[in-house]
Amino acid sequence: MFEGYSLAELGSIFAMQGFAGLILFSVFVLMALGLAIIFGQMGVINMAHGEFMILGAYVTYLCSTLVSQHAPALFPVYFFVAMILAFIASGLLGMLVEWGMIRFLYKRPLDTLLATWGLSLILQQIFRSVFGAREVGVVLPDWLMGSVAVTDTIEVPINGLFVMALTMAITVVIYVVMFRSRWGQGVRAVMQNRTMAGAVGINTEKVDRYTFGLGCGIAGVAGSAFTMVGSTGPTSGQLYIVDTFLVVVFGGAQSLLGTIASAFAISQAQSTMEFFLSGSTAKVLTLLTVIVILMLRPQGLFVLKVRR
Amino acid sequence: MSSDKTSGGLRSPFRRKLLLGMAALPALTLLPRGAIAQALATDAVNTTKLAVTDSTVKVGILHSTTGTMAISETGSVQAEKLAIAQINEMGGVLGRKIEVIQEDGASDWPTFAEKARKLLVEDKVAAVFGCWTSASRKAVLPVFEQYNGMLYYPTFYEGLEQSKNVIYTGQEATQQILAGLDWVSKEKSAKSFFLIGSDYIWPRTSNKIARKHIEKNGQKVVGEEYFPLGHTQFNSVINKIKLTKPDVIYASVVGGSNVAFYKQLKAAGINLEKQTLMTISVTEDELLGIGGENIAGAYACMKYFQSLKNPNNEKFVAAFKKMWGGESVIGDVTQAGYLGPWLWKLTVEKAQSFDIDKIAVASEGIEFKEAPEGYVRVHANHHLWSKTRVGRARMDGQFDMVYETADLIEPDPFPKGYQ
Amino acid sequence: MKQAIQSGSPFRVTGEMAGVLLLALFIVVVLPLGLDTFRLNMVGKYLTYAFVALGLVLCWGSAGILSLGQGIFFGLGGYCMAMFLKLEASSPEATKIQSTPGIPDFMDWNQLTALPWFWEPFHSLTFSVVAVVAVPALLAFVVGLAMFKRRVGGVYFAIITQAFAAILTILIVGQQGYTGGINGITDLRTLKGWDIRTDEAKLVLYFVNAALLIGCILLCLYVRHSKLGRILVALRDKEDRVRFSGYDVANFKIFVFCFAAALSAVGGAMFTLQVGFMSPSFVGIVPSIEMVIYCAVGGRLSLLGAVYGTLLVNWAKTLLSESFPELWLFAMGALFIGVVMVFPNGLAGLYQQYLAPHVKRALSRGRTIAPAPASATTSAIVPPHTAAD
Amino acid sequence: MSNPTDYLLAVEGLTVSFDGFKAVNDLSFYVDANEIHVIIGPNGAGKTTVLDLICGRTRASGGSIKFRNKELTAMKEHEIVKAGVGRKFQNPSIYDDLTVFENLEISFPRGRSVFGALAFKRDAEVRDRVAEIAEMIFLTDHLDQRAEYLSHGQKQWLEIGMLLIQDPELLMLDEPVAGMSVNERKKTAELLNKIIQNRSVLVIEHDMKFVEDIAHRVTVLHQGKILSEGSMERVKNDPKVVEVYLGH
Repeated sequence: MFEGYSLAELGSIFAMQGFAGLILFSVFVLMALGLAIIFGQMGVINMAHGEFMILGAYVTYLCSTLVSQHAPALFPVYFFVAMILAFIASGLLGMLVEWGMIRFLYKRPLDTLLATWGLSLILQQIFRSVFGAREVGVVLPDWLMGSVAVTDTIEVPINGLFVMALTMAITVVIYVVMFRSRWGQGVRAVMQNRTMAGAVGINTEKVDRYTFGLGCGIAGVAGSAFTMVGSTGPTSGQLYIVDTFLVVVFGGAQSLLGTIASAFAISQAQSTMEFFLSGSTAKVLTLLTVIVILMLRPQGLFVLKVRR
Repeated sequence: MSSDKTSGGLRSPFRRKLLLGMAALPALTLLPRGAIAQALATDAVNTTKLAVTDSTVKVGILHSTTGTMAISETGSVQAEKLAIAQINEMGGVLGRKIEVIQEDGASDWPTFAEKARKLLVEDKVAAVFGCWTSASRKAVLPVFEQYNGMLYYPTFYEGLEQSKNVIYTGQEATQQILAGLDWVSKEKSAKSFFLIGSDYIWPRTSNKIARKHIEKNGQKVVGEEYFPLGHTQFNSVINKIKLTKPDVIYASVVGGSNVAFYKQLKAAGINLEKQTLMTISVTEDELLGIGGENIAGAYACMKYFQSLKNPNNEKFVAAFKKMWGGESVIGDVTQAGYLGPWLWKLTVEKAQSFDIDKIAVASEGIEFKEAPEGYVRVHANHHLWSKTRVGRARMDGQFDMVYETADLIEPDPFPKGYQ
Repeated sequence: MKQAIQSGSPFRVTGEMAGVLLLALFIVVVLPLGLDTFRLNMVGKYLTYAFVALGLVLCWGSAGILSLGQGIFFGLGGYCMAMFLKLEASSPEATKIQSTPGIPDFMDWNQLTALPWFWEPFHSLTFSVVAVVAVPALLAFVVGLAMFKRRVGGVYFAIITQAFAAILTILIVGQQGYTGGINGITDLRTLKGWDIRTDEAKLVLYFVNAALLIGCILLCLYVRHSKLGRILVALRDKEDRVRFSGYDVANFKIFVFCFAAALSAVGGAMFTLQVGFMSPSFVGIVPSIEMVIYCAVGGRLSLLGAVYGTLLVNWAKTLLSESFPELWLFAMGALFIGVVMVFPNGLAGLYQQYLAPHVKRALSRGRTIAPAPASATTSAIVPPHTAAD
Repeated sequence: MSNPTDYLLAVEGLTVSFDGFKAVNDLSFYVDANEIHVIIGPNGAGKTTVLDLICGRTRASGGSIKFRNKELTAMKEHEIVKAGVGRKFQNPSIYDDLTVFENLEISFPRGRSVFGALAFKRDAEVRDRVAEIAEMIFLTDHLDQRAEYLSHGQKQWLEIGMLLIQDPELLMLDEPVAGMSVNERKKTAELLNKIIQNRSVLVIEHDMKFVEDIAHRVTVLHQGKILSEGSMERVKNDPKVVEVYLGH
């Protein structure tokens, strides 16, 4: 496995692979955070999560095109505006979906799964009709391109660094919102005991709507960030959904920390295996490992033992 | 019977003019219907009950207009329709206007087979222009062989196939690959190659041929990697590329993965102006999605580029843009799609018959001098003799042709020594 | 009152049998008379999906276990059949232009010089037919054993089966030397010398398929009316109560999962025979979840509904994709949402609600004893809130 | 571990903790044959957890549960049931979508394996037994009715009936009269008195009147430990018990 590489080379391999793993980790975390909130906190299976991401990506694409045409001076910073708009667009759509569909389906998780799959099909076709079937690319500002050479053999792509920084920032914001703010307290109260939370004056319907919107909004930001590393097409969202769900389930649905830990484990495993095995084999092995571990520990990595 | 002989003796352009002129004569309308047909008796040119009347002939177009493949196949549909429109403008085939029945394969292989059967059994079309992926072709092939239809298949593909019922207007793998490899070895003094592709039959077979050729030339393959279709994380393999420092990255990544691959290459600091990358899977169509800034400098090995400088191509590009809009781009497969109806027309006229069996035989040696890619000729194995060209991707989404083979390359779908 | 119980609600049983008879009449007589060979062959293809839908009615409708990986079993059944047919089509004479004659063409392209060991037994038709059912059932058994014994259920089970579908697709596509890759196993010609591509063969296969389907429906009815069927419903409602009534719940779930897998596999094998090839595009996530919608549209609790649902959805798909291709995804999406939110019991539910009372009245007019009002038990409509909990 | 005992059920040193919180802590108690043993205690004392532990729903962190000298802690739920332990849940746990008859039939102790269930025949023995039990639980007239449409009290009876048809040696009832009307409660007490003949019963109950009526022995739990044990009379007068439970 290691033959043919010198020690120094192996060192750089592991450093760069570690970094590649970290980028993948960031990508997973971004994808999974929104889902962890929706699935973990609300118990809703949102199969259209990928499409909410792609909506964010398309918003970014629109911004990129508009800004480069009408305000080229602002181009270097358009990305931040695009992310905010992506959050708002996906979040609003999420709230609309919650209001029109999800709220009738609480307590029927398998049915939300089917209904949101239907939603994902509709969104895909809308994307196709509006933006065309062809994949669109987003032009990145120059400062996001290229890489930083740490040593002769170790180079770190800047957009990777940016995605990582963004991931960290979003994670911190979510942590503060969910665990430090009064609103987050309300959300957790509703999720733990709906009736009681209602009784003490929390508007549970509103909490549901905003929570779902928040989860979808984060998906939008994730989609926006993905335009830097991946492609945006009408069906791109579907590619992510299984991976994302496995990350969330593997982490233990109720725990944000678990989601992060599981994203880390899966991304490092996949990235390392990809280096030594072929891409397809790595993917199969990663998925299988996750499934086997889930069978041994169905509640996921991190979960509170509760009294039934 | 005698009239059949007469018309057979006429050279086709002359006959066409003659017929058009005759049709214009008001006196002729007084003649019984059979009188016109006598010139090209339908019974004679169509002995197998195809959908050919005295004035029309039906053909099928079978591509995906929905689903994941729709985007790739749209160009072929447009090119085929353009060719058919042009042929009709010139008077049709054996004096018969072409009527198109278009079916949607919906990116789903059984649907392709089902629709192929419909076209052949229900509509009895004289030819079908269609299919894009190998999988769809494999699915319809038994149908064409069973019901004796004729398929014009436009995509460059892995080879290893030959059928009486298919004309392959795109290149098979050795045509596309070998000349390009030789050029890059000579031009860039390349000694080592890194092969990377999507995980399915075409990239794997192509890379197999490439590897054999590379090793035969005494050069080295330093890596060969495949990723599932739709894969979007290439950082690991890019690290591997950086470590193995190949002279040439040889890429056959397709679809959505393409965008991610080139973006991440660029982000990882691999400058394609310095690092030689040769791809066999990026045409002008794909360039649009990848974005010129991400791939500029890469070499693509194809038989056609939209920027080719020759009168045929200029006419073709102008006509295409007139019909489908100035924004449209034309890739290798689109051009190959355009060849299909023309080759069929020429063959029908050579055979003086729509019968599939006759077309299959008459196809050998058919020459199409007005082809946008230049002169092409049909080989006995139903593939085309064609040149191989190398183009360099530009920022604006076009290619600059940097090399073309001097001669037409013989198609060799079952290459000895490469299997 | 007591009489009604002891005879096991006579109306329901005769009613259901009448339904099966009606369906059989529709498939075996009406459709072949009304459609040309081409369309009939398409219906034959749709009907192979109905096997999957039947399995889902038991697995998901009765027992509440939603599998999003039924395509795996459909595909495996189809592949087992395809392997046999491919070997027959790859006789040394037919493949003499290959570098290694006598092996399937795609193996030759991939430099395989000998038939892989797991292909060898597929020279035998008997083995292949057994494998069609046994291989998927065995896989379902292993997966079921691992999951249900560990009490993985509900949403988790759904997601994991979906991941399995993804894995299997990647494997089949990646191991193209052994599986035919993304193209699948194509160009299948004869079954024991009998050309399966002719119109007559297709007609015969259609009737074989129809007969098998009716047979499977009767089998499913038997399972449903057995105590096992009631236990499945019971464990969907109150799993713990079943467990504390002395049942090993996991075994029952494994059984129904394997049973559904075997049904899907039969459908897959018939698909291969009728369509003439098998490819990984039937194994993946999207076809698997589409198969769920066939069942949902028909009514997740109704075996007959599942067959009608499958026919209806596929017919609509063909119709729409022929005339309004862009609308198809909208229609499909709307179908998913509608079937969940507006009519969770599908066609069967609509029938029960609007038509059944009239039918019953018409039927009972000629009878001396009126059916007991509470006789519609297991086949009755389950209120939405319990249907998938 | 310990020596064979004459007790039907011997719980010794039973402990279970959830994330460090000891819901049941080193608990020991015994149930004799034909004894009606009631567990009382304030909310959160661990009463239901004890039943969960005995029937295998929750796994013990330590200690032993012996039923007729067979260790239950290592057995699976359905094996425990087959050994002769029946358990009724706090909320009526019946199958809403099945009829009363079918509810009872499923609990009939025959054909409990997969293939046994497939081959199961509804013969005279089954019908007679169901009829017998139905009469006992006052549901003879409801046999064909979907269980969903029963009243709350009737559902409780049905679940008791489902246990009875198994004929367990040890019957565990979690608050059998909770949420019942006065009339239903009276009938239930009557029913329980009938069914506790010839078997041991472990009951959790809050209703002191009811407990006094039936209990042979009472165990008072508090914070996972035994606070007091003995006859109702003794327990009632135990100052510790009065302080934590009965006082208010």
